[in-house]
Amino acid sequence: MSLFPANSGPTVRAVHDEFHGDLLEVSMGPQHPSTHGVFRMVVTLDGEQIVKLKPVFGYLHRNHEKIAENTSYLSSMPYTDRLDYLCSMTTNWAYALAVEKLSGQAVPDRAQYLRIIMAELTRLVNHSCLVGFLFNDLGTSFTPLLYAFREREKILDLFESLSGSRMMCNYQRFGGCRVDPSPEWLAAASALVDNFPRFLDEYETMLTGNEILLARTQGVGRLAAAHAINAGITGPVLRASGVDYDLRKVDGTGFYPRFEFRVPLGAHGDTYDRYMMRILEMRESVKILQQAFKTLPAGPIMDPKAKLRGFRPKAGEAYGRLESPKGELGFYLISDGSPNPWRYRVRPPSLINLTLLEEMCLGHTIADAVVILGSIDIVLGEVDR
Amino acid sequence: MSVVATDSFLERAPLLFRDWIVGHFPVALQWLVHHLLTITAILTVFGLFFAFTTIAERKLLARLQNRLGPNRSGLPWFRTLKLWGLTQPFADAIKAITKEDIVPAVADQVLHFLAPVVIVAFSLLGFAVLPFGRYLIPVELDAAILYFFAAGTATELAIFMAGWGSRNKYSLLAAMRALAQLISYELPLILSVVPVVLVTGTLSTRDIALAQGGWTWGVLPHWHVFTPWGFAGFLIFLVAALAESNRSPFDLPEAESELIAGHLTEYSGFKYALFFMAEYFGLTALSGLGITVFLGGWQAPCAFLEFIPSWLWFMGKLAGMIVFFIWIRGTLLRLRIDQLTRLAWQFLVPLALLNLGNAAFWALTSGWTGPLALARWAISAAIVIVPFFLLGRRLTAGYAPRTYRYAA
Amino acid sequence: MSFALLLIALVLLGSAAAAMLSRNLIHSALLLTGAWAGIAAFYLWAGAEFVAFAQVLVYVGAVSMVVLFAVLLTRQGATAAPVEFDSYKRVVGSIITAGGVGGVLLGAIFGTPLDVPAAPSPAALTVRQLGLQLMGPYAAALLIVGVILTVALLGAIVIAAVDKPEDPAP
Amino acid sequence: MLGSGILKGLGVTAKNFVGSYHDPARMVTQEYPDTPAKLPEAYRNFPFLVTENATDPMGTLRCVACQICEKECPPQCIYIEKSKDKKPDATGKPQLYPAVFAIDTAVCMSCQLCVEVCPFDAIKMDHVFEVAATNRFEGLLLNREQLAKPNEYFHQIRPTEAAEVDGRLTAERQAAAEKAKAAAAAKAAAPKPTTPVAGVADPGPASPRPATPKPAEGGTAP
Amino acid sequence: MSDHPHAFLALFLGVALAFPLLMLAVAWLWVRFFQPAKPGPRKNATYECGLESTGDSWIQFKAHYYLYAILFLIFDVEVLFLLPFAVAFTGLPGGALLAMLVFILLLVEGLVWAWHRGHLEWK
Amino acid sequence: MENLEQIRDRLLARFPAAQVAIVVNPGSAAEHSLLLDPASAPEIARFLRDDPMLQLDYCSNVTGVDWPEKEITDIVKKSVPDPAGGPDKVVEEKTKRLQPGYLEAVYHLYSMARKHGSVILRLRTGNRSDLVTLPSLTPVWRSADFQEREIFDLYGIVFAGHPDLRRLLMWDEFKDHPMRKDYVAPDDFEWEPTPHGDVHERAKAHYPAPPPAASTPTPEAKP
Amino acid sequence: MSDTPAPPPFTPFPAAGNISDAEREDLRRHGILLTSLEELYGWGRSNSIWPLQFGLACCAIEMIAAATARFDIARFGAEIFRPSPRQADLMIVSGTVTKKMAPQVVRLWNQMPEPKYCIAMGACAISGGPFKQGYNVLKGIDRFIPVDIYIPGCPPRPEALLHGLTQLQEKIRAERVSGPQAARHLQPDAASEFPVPDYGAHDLQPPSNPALFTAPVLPRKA
Amino acid sequence: MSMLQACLVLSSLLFCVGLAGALARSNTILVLLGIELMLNAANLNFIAFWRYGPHPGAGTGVIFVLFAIAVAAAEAAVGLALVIAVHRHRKSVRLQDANSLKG
Ligand code: SF4
Ligand code: SF4
Ligand code: SF4
Repeated sequence: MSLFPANSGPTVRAVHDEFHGDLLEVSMGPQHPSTHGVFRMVVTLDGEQIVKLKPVFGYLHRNHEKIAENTSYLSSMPYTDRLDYLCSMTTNWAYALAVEKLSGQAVPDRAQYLRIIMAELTRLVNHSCLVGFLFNDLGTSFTPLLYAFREREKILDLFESLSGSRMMCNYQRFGGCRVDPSPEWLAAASALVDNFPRFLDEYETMLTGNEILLARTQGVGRLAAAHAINAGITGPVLRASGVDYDLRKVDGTGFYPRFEFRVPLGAHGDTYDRYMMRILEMRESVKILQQAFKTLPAGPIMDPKAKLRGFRPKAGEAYGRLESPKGELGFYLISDGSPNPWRYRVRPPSLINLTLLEEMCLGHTIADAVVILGSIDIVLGEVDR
Repeated sequence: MSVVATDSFLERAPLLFRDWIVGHFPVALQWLVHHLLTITAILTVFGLFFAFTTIAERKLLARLQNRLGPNRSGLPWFRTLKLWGLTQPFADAIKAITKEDIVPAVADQVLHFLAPVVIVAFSLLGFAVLPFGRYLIPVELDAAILYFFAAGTATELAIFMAGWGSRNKYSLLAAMRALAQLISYELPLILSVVPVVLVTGTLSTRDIALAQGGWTWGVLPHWHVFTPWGFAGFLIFLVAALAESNRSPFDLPEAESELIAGHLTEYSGFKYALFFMAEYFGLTALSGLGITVFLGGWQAPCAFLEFIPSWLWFMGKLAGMIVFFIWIRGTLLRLRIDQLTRLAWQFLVPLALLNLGNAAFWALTSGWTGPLALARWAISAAIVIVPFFLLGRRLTAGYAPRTYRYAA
Repeated sequence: MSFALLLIALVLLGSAAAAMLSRNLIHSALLLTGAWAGIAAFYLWAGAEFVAFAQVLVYVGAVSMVVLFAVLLTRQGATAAPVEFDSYKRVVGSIITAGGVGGVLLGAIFGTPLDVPAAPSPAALTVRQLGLQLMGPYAAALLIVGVILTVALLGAIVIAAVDKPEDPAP
Repeated sequence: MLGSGILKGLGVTAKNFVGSYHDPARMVTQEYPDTPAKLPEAYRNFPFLVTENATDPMGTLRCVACQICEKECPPQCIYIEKSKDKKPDATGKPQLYPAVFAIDTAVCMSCQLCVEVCPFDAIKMDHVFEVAATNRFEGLLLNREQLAKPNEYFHQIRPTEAAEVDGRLTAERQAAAEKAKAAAAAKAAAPKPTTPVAGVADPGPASPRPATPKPAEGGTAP
Repeated sequence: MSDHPHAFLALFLGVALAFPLLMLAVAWLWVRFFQPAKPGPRKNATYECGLESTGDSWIQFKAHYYLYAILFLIFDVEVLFLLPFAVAFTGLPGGALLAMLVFILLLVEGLVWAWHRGHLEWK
Repeated sequence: MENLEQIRDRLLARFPAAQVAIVVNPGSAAEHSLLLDPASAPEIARFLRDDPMLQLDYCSNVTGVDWPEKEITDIVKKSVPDPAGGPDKVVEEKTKRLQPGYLEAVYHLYSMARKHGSVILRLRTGNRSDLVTLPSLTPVWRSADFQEREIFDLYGIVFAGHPDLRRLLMWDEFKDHPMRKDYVAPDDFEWEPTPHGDVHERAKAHYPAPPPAASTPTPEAKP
Repeated sequence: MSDTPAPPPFTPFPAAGNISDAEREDLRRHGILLTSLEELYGWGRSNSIWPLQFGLACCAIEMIAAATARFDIARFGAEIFRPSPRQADLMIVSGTVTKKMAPQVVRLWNQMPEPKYCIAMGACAISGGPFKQGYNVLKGIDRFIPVDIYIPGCPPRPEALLHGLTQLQEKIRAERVSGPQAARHLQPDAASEFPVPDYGAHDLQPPSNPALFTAPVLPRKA
Repeated sequence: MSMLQACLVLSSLLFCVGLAGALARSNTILVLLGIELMLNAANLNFIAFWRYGPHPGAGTGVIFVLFAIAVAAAEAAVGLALVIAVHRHRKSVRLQDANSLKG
């Protein structure tokens, strides 16, 4: 019963154009429930509609790069945990990857597998948390977030019993991994991974078809592929716009080419696609993990030539990058042959993914801005470093 | 309030108790005492009900989220006694009442002060006409339903006063949202009740509750919700009631993730608690109306359960409604303001108007029996369902779950 | 009973006068809402239950909203500066005029011999009776009101919203 | 149909609600102060210093004040001053010992690097996490006495690692002893007992919260 | 007053107003006797996510809200006539029903028109 | 993908006025880079982005590097005629010279369309004090937006042509460029119980020398 | 020390659990009525601590985790994280306070109504933690606002936060309503708002609030 | 003074307040509100006469008031819409400025 389908469009627009009041400039953040930390957006509103949005950074700028340039390569490893504090395993790995590239170290097979296992577990943690936070921004009373954290706790338990810490694993080393998981650990992890799709199914039953979710996210915050590429956006946000670019496939990082998995792609580049990318990637991660547990080889986990202390790569530079859950996480290192890196730079996916935030939010309402920000998945430790 | 002798003692116990107390006063004052006692009873019962609603909400929400919820508050002097955390609201009350009160320097001091008072006062007023039991109705009005809605209108003003008076950007945005939301949903709320008025031919809550007495075969109560038009009306009523009391998924004015605490951003101490209280009072009163109008009021669901006093039935249904609202809150996400108003004007209002016609049809065909009764049911159901589908399709046009492709 | 009337009158006149005097338009509007509520109280006191609630519903609930929106949309609430009275002369003049009219009215009230019944007529007008009368003898008026309302709706929206020549009025 | 997604969602939450009463997988709350936290063996919070002997913690610290951990600690929260003299360690060999060993737990990032780099297995990660304090200056800077914990405690909290460490240490010591014996056999004229000497310098248990460090162990005044 | 049927409502309103005021009075007494209020320019500054609030929030608002208010007002009045009609429905003659139908349709036409023109859309 | 030499040659052929040099990376990663002169950098960047063979549409990483002035000791071997008339003596002559410092911006380019990379661009400023302007590549790759702002903030390179060049991380009133190697952090070591190195030196300023009578000047000393 | 009954001499962290029952007993020797009032007052407030919804960095995630199903801070009645400081009782400074953020934190603290409490959660909030060497990192939030409980750790486990919360509850319960020992917020001359530092050219102006923060004298070798 | 007279006095006082307001204030909204008040004052009379008047008709007064409310509401809607329209053109709500509005 489409009442007057033809009518809408220009006349209606013209009517509404008359209705501009004063513009209201509101600062959202740094203390705001939905800016995922101490991010700040200065939003100019016309009614509820956003006509301008300026992000303000630096409220969590804790000088990671400067500190790293003043300490040894090894000492920076625990700092990378705190970079993207939801995914310490992948930041560890990305850093180890860059250092290994710099020094030309080899990594034993088992360690390569373990790295992939940890990275994919981290992806599960990150994506489930992100989805939970996204729903918080959408106005649920924490329920999806708490379900997500319930699953996260299980994975964190694994991390903790392996590496000693829930969040700050400090697990990778240059040339391998720190601890070798016991068979019991592997069994527990494998069982958890096998159970994970059940959680995903329940989650999707609960939310994916929800009409309010569809209405709130579909068509909101569209991002065109060409713009996304030009703005350097990576990770699920980019793939939601339909660009096939996953470093696990493109670079073939580590042993990823040995695994069978697919890269989901969105078509609309809107918030819903970004949400679904996460869900689908989690399902693919589960597949990778299942393969990894089946084929995990025995062997050492550290390159025997690697040394812990007194590590001095020869002069040169290297850029190592990894498909972290948030996008391309890169480390750019310049060594001058001393124990400390001369230049230590993190290429933060979260920061660069925010480049087009304003363009994505313009014309939407303040409620959408919050959701769009949530769907980009930032973590302030990485944005501001 | 006439007392019929055939009823059980329990049914009349509150009245007898009140009359017994009233009897101790001089005749000239008896009317006053009579009224005051009623009012005190309402305030006490619903004050406590509010307190336990908050703890119930926190605990049930917690259970919904696989956790325990508040369970350690206990009592001040017996620290080992935890009492399952049931004393939590009183701890909150003590905290709130001793908390410093901050009024922003630039705020409109008068409005900022008046808003919580007004909102509590007017959210209480609705209780005056709710029939809590067969004989427990604070005041019988001929136009009780109209009174109920009229009493609720001032809450909109209070929210506006709070938002505007705070002179905070978030509060202001919230105030405008609140106004738009409340005026949009007031209409479907009233319109959803009109069919019942039409069928029962009265605006008196007592008569409406009475009209739902009786059972088919002793188990199927004649509640309005069990008719097609009544069911549709009840659904509209539920949605509109949620929106009118600013509950999730319609909690836009105090949308935490967007507007901090909305119009409450600048309220601290007990004034904040008053708003909180008003929200629950409003919700409870609306639930009470919903029960009266659609869920048979104080009527028992089956004939053999009638021995339970009617006011217990009412309170039980009230608790059930509250639990339902908590459940909703624990599950759903928030609408956006444009979707919110669209839902009201382009879905609920037309449906409610159609439902009015449906009820008229129902009232006109009350004589149909036998197979005709079935036809009556079918037609009435069709009048509800077909527009529901069509309007719903229109509302969700363009939104659908998607399938995704994978990179080669 | 007259005590109640006195109370109502005080509240009513007080808030109405304050509304007219207030320099803050938002306060004015809210005070006026109070006055309308006072009028409703008067109706209630007089036994016109339905009208009283109708007054609250329409005035407190809806007209006040329209007024508030109008105030906000015309930037009246926006300025911290209070709304100034125009000129002293004008105020005095208007008070004199109003006083004159009031005097005339009062004179008429007290001058007219009214056939006052000893007791008020029993207020036995139920909503049902009201409805029957409304739909019966006053059905034509009802329809006229319906037309007025519809026209007002269209008109108000057209006036407030439509301002473009290319947007034809229906 | 409009509403079906919402109903499904309500169904899931209802399932969780009901499940929270009978299904342990859906009621995951651990009532912390009543049931203590379950800590895995690998859990690390702050470091402690291993002593061989519970009765004389200060005399038998494994730490030889080599200051490697101090150098490697990323946030530099370890402060060590070497002793001027040497004390016999658990195996009786005279060793330097830390005259001052302080860890600022207000800074420590629990990274475990100090543990990894310590060549003497002298520093290990503790499980204690209930360390909230009301005074930052008094409560959180741990000195040598507060850090020292006996090997038995280490065995308690991380049995596997402790056993492995002990095994390694005994092997080393045996090797050392063998070597010493060989040396002794070669140089028959120099008999030297290698029995452990316990509690040489500082008898008496260390108080958990000494007002001032004992003069004997204090650093030297400049 | 005692015999007035609506005395209860007046009393109820009075008590309902007194109830929050009483609570606030208790809170005020606590402040008065135990806990000195400590206002200050920084504490009583407007909150804006931890920043200093700039610009006034009392601004002119977007006019679209007004259309909702008008719609609401008109339909509120409609409801006013709808209620007595609904109450009396069962006893009404056919002509009255027709009159009412016309009345409702008139207003529905307004709604449809507003819908058609896009005024029911929030923008 | 072409190798770096081919790219350079193509660039030089296409932009005769440009100066393009290859900077060799001696490390094991062997990621060599192209050093561009600032004047022609935007054109070259645009060419690299749009060239159908390269299609470097994705600028991943933009970073600054500080190279402070360095003392370089050149050792020149000279044969000096022996005044005594013997054979020429080879003398090592050490000349110290100051290599002027400069700031550098490094761009890591990839192609999403062709899935290859990386090509690394370097731009260098004239010195570290006044000639710190480089052309902004944000108009070419939007992803450089925040990153160039960050470099401006932390290194002080001014990117000409950047649409919105403000400090990114530090507050606007901040005067320094903290990632430069010669930056000295503000001195706030009032309470530094476990200081090391230069922190120790600076912390000392906040702590009085222990009174001579103090017998236990340890960090554990309680206040 | 939760899972292992370690012998008392080895218990470090002297400040943990600092309010003893004896002290509490001592506190109630002044009048039955006042005591009852105090008890009620303390009970009410200690069971209704609403934190400010405010996270700074990694520790904030553990703070959120403390509110999730496994740990469930709701059991203490403290799950109502209020986004507006006007309704909050407790500010959990969870994470690194940068100099850019410090004025905002102080402003938020100022805007909270009394009685208000502050927990510094994690190494960063206490002292700058691992990032204390950074130029933009504030070395402890107690330079600008008074901190009641310090919870070291990086990040502290959620249980550690719960432990800190119980410590805070104890502290609140022990507060007196009147007399010279009255709680801070009840004393008429105790400050309730603190100066907000300005952004300077090189550092915050002033870098700390001297009225609040005086580091103890720490004698050092010259 | 009989009840009826008291009511009538109240109503005329209210009328005067509205009139004074409408005349004294130059703000169009306030003028409209004053008129609104005067309308209400008239309604008071209807009710008063219905209740205490000499010829208590069967609900005529009440029904009249209902109609009056409806008309007043319509008036308010249109009037305020006009104010808004004028404001959009003249950026003013002063009555004098509205005088020049043509068409
Ligand atoms: S703990 Fe280990 S590394 Fe540190 S000083 Fe002692 S022996 Fe050396
Ligand atoms: S755990 Fe890390 S931060 Fe802590 S003392 Fe050891 S090395 Fe330092
Ligand atoms: S203390 Fe550690 S975990 Fe907490 S904010 Fe600081 S770095 Fe992150």
